[in-house]
Amino acid sequence: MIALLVRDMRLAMRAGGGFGLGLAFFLLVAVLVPLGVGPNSTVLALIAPGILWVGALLACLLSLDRVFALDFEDGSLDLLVTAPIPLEGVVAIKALAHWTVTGLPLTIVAPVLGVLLNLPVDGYVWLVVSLALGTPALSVIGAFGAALTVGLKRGGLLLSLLVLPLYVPTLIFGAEVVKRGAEGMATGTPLALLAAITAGAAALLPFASAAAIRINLR
Amino acid sequence: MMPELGKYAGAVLGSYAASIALIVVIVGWSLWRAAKVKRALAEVEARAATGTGASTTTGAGKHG
Amino acid sequence: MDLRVDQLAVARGGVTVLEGVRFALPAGRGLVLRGPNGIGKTTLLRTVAGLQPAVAGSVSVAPDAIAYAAHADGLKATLTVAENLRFWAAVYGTAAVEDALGRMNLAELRDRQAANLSAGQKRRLGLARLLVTGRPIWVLDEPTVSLDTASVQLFGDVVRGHLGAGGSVLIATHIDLGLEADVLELGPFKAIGPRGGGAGGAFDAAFGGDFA
Amino acid sequence: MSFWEYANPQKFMQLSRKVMPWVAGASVLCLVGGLAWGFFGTPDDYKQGSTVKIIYLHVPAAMMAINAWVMMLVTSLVWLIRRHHVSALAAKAAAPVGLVFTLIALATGALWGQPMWGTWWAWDPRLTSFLILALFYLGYIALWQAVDDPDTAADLTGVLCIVGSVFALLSRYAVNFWNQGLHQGASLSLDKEENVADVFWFPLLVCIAGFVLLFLALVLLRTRTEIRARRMGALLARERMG
Repeated sequence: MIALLVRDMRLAMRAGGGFGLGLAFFLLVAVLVPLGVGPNSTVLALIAPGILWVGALLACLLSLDRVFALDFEDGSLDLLVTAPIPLEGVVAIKALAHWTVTGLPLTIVAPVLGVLLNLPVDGYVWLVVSLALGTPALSVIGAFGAALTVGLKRGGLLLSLLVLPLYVPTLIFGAEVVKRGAEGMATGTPLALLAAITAGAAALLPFASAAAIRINLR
Repeated sequence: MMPELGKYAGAVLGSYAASIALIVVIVGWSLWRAAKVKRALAEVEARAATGTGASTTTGAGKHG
Repeated sequence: MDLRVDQLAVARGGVTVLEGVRFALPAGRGLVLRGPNGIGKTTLLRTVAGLQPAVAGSVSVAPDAIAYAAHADGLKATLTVAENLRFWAAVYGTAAVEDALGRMNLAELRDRQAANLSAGQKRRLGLARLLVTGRPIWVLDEPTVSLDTASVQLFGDVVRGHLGAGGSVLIATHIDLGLEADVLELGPFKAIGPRGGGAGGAFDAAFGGDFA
Repeated sequence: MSFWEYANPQKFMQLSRKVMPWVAGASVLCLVGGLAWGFFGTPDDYKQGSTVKIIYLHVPAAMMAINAWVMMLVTSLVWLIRRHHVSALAAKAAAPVGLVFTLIALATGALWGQPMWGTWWAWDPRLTSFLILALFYLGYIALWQAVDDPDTAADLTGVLCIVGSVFALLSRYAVNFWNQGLHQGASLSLDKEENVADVFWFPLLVCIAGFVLLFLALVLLRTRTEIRARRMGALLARERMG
């Protein structure tokens, strides 16, 4: 299992796309939004939590189609299915690897982009906390979408269509935490709900993803 | 007979028009596809019923 | 560590391609599958390896006994030869990397990226993976594709060594590896419909029968 | 004779051929009668004016949009557990109908919201939930279209339907939560059956019955089409093999 995690992260880093692409996309969103909305700092402060969360979500989506597709193409997915690790574990590890190379770096750079968007001072802690708690759910749910579409010809676009509605609760609670934090309100409830979604998704979705992969491989 | 709809006539008539249009679309599409598939299946069934000669005409077997 | 296949029917894309396949593969023996392209050799091997369900019949084998090698080698281009092998050794919980490198004549290429290997070298690396699995039953799909004569010889020796050590091998190939192995000829198959006494999966069983 | 007999395609075709005309006829009767009664025969609401007439479309469509998804969930489960092909095909047949009902609910909601709220679209929790539901329908239909092998498609969409149901419920809850944060208790809603006067309530009931029957008739028709398409595929496969 650890070997798989190490391999996936090494692959992501050597391919170059892993760290770089998602982060660059996130940065572009944070730069382009003020250019489109205008430099009014109160407006920016108001929409910053939402923009940062939507940006992180889309940056996550960007690399999802690679989670299983690369292994499917070169045949290693077949070999992993016949290997002595449970497929549910493989899925969970691959989601974890995806989070380590996308969700985690996004969480770390988010405060910097918060500055660009005039995020109120009180919001930074909650931005980092909510992304740290919420982005793992994005990776796990995304892995489920990737498992459903592995081996399909137009998988990439379909993957977005399938995954985006599933992202709604995570997005709402995640952005709500930052919004409330920035306004100095209590963040306990949305934070607890966000953590519950992440925990529930991480515990249950790998089973659905593994089932989808088995269906797709036969 | 037409009831007086007042200032909301646009909203009410628009709702009925949009809904009926959508219902007509789904009903029409379903009926059209039902007829198409039924016809295509009847063709294939007829070919299957005529027996062994069927396999020579597989070229005609392209139905949506 | 026997592999027994009984009355097996396998399907590709919802259509049964082989029916009534039966054989037994005891330890120390090899079985070569032969037959023209498209006959269903790959489908049969995937079913035996547990990648897809059988339409009918059974495959009985001890759990975690089979190592499967497909057309694709499952190599990662950006990893080195040794890294590729070390990963699979870790997955299977063995430590036979050096031995496998030596036996497939890859020791000198150990630090080269898999992307920079020739097709034959890649194939050798893919087959070296079998050695690090430590599993007794090898299920191989056209293992000698793109190997030169010397490498085929080398691979034949490796398989003989595996058989000598009490392993067994089920192999689809057209090349004579010089093995003392039984041969199973898969003939052109015409699916028998359920009414003709066939398995029924040949056609869409639920939708193919007499209809209103 | 057990209930599951009708999961056999042949039995289903026989039964549905007998039942379908009656269901279709009854649905036309109820829809025309209920809508005409509602449109011509009911007075304006003292507060909402003539826009109250929209409920005869909006409420039944919204109900059936959700019920269609529930039906897809049940039939998907039946397929995944008992492998009855008709069940999977019924789920496939129901999805576009559910999507159309969702669109009707959205369109009528927006048209009603325009005079009431002064805007075509308000991010009211209910409207938002239906927009998300429409996205779920789209994804489900797209997945059916994208997979070639019919049994694989049935399996994958079944898994998606189960997971999607959980997330649709979560979204409903999340949207409620999220809108509270924006404007407290300001949302208007049509869902006040308790205090709808009888004069609106009875035609509404007839319309609900009409929509239920329309849904049933369409699902029967479309399931029959899907069964025929599958049979055609089976016969063509047999032809190809000689």
